[in-house]
Amino acid sequence: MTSQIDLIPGRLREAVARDGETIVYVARERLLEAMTWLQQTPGQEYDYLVDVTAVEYRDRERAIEVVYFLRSLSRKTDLRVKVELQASDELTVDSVWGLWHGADWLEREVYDMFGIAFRGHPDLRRILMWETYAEGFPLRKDFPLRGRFSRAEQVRQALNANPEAHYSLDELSIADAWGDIPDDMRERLKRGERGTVPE
Amino acid sequence: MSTRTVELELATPGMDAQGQPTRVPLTASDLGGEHLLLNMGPQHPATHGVLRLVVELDGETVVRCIPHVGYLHSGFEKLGEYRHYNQIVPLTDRTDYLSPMANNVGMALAAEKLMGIEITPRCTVLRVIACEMSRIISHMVWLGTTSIDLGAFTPFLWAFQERERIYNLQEMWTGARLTTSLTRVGGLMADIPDPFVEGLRKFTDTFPNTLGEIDRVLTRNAVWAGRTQGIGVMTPAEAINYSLSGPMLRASGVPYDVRKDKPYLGYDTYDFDVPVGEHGDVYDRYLVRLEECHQANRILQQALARLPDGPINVDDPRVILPPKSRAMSDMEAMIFHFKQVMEGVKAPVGEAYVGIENPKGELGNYFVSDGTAKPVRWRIRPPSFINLSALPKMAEGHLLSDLVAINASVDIVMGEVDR
Amino acid sequence: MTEIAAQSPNYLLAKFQNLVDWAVNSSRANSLWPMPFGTACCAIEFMATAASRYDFARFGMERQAFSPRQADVLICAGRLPFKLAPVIRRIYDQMPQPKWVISMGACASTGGIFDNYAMVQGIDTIVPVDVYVPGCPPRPEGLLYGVLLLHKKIKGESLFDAERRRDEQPLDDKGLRLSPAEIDEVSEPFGNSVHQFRSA
Amino acid sequence: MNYFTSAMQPYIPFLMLLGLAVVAGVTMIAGSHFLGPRRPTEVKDRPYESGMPPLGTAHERFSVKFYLVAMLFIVFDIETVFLIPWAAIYFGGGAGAQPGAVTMGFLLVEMLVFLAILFVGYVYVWKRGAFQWD
Repeated sequence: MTSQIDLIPGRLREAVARDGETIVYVARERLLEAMTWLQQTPGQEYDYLVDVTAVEYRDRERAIEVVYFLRSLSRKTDLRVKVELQASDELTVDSVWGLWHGADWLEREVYDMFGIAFRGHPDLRRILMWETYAEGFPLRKDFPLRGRFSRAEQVRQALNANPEAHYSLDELSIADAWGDIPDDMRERLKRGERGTVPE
Repeated sequence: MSTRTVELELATPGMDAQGQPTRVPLTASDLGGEHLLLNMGPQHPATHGVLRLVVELDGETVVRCIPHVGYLHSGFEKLGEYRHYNQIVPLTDRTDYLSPMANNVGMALAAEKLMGIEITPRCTVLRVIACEMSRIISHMVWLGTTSIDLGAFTPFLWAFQERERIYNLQEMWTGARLTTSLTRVGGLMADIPDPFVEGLRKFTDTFPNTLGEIDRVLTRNAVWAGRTQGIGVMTPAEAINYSLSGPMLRASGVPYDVRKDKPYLGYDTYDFDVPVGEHGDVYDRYLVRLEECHQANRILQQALARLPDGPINVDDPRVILPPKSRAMSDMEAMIFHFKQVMEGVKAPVGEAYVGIENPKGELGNYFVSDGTAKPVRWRIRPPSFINLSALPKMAEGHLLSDLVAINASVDIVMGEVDR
Repeated sequence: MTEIAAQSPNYLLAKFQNLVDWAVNSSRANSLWPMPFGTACCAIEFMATAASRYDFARFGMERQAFSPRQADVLICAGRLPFKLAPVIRRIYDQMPQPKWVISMGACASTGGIFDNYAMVQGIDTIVPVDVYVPGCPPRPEGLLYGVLLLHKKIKGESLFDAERRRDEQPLDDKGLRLSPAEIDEVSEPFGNSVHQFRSA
Repeated sequence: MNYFTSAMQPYIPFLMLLGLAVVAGVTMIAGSHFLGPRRPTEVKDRPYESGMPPLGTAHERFSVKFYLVAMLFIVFDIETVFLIPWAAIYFGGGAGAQPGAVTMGFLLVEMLVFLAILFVGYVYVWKRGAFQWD
């Protein structure tokens, strides 16, 4: 079936991983087109998205890769699609949420851990760290293992966040519609101080 | 009655490309009561760990369910980049702590595929035994806690009694009840002691009795069926689109099992069948998991029957520590011993992904290596995390007590969801 | 006669105080309602301790209180990330006095193997802890031994001695329980686990 | 006629039990109210919502069907309460009543009429669909 690979729109090159899977590198601009083609053309039918993740290498010039693991349940074959993003320019990719709803949380986690924004994602927020996390993106290689702030500062930030920092803007709008938001919280939200920790 | 609009000029994250609030809040009808925003929060007996569900309730009906995860995020993948391959094994059994041995096996298989190592036949069968034992104890915890959630306390004590018997076997084998750290790259930490085979055989003979009792108490129980049938339904197309895996996928009627479709550890040579549901509701997930316990028991009996003799570790000194006696006497063994302890096992440049059939679903381990002894990236494909992302779709429209049943049926373990 | 007798002038008053202390303390110790703040692997061992084989109901903990209003002892079973720190602090504040805290497991007591950006390095930087139970996870017998130690500690308290009475310990004005220097010093990696920070 | 042999005789043990119950209840509540340590803090008075700061109050208007179910329960529960003393007399062979004042047949018909009236109400409520929950 590899002969089909070069029909993928936006295909740059392909390789074979150590576990025998074929890897296809796709241009960033044509990713959504390639993914739609892979999911919907009769010969491909990659209807199952196994995983979405990102890889950053230790030497900085190598590009950050966003890796999509696809699987066709009917044909029982796997395919790994990679998009290379240079760390220098803007880290954004099209979201595949429209094709596979399973990508919703996976892309939010990649955004949370690597800072790669997914255009067209319905609700791109941090998912593992709290929404107003200020130390950066943990899985980047320049992020120290024990975090950027001192331990005391991390404890202080965690213990003294504003009550509305625990809620997403969706929930705040719901609570606001039913008139449940207290006035002091409303003032802070107006000033946009959701994430700031009072001294 | 105030129609629900966003009066605050709130920041944009909740907006989509066109600037519209993506999940447009509903318009409240006049007769209905006010909606209540409730936290089924991190500390809640029915959320199976520190999951937080912010639920918008109209009376008792769940109008919107917004899950918040990350309350147990422990940075496993970041830690993995600072550890040798054999040092990552203790990390793995703390991700999904309900089936620790299966995680150890999953990670070891991925590392061995990355390094191109063939393991010995005895080690293969022992790893199958470890995986199936983990499946049984994971389903037993699920059965116990879910029956407590829906009001039946006795199955919890029966299930935990069976778990204690498997804990005895795990403790006999690895010295730990829960944090087993069983595998090493290229083999296992230790061979099974003599009373292990006899203990496991006695377990597999008497385990179906407990399953039969639980089946008799729950399956045709009017309360249990009433609370679980037709609740949280996922159609096959939705299950595939939401990337569900494991019992969640099979209960919706998609007969996909990693052990059958992409066999590993010689699973294609075992005779077992894969239970598949039709309705995809909470009741079918219960039936699928119960049947899986029976099948796991069958596999254990077949594995015990074919357990070959021979070494458990591959005899490549660059990967497996030479025995202590030779390391002290023979110069070459000492050098290998020293290099392995100080520098760890080096992996060639490249990447490898192996997915195994974990009790929760397809657990994938993805290693990217740049030739050093510490991986560049260790990605765990978390089945519970992805299964949980379908919870809002399943829960909205049901009652609050059904949300408890649905959340229990997804069988999440927060260590794996939050990694 | 404990040292309280030496302080109070009147012999009979001392005997009465001892009697009241003994009655109150032993009743409190033998009916501790645990608030199982179970987060991770230790929660599974906590459940095994609650199940029929190890059964901590024998020590008076029959009824688990899932709301802080009826809880006596907060058992933090499992690691505590920073995202969960405000939750445990709030639950501890909302428990009525007298209340105690058992930190079950190495991760709750010291951050354990998770010396990274996401983990609180020991819950004593968040809430005052009475008994630390070592182990990863501690065996059910270990947790039971921790509970017995707590019983001994409770029996040593006194209603009439201001210093040994249970009073609220709110956060200080900077919003911390300990001074920043103390928290940094407590959270430092100890022993030779420092070389784990080389990434290649 | 001293007090103990008067008509009150059968009620004395009941009154003693009632008194004991009231005394026990009051002492426990008053004891914990006066002896218990009270250390209110600002966070402790806030409602407990699984460890999260709550948003909004729980005193919301909720739909009418909850009141409806409560009313129906009370009606049919009181019905069974009335059955109990009747059953004691009926199955005790008319022991409590004065001899000759009432025949067993009359007792039975009396209760059947009572049940029939309530059954009419039950059918009406059922057909109006008040038992339909959602």
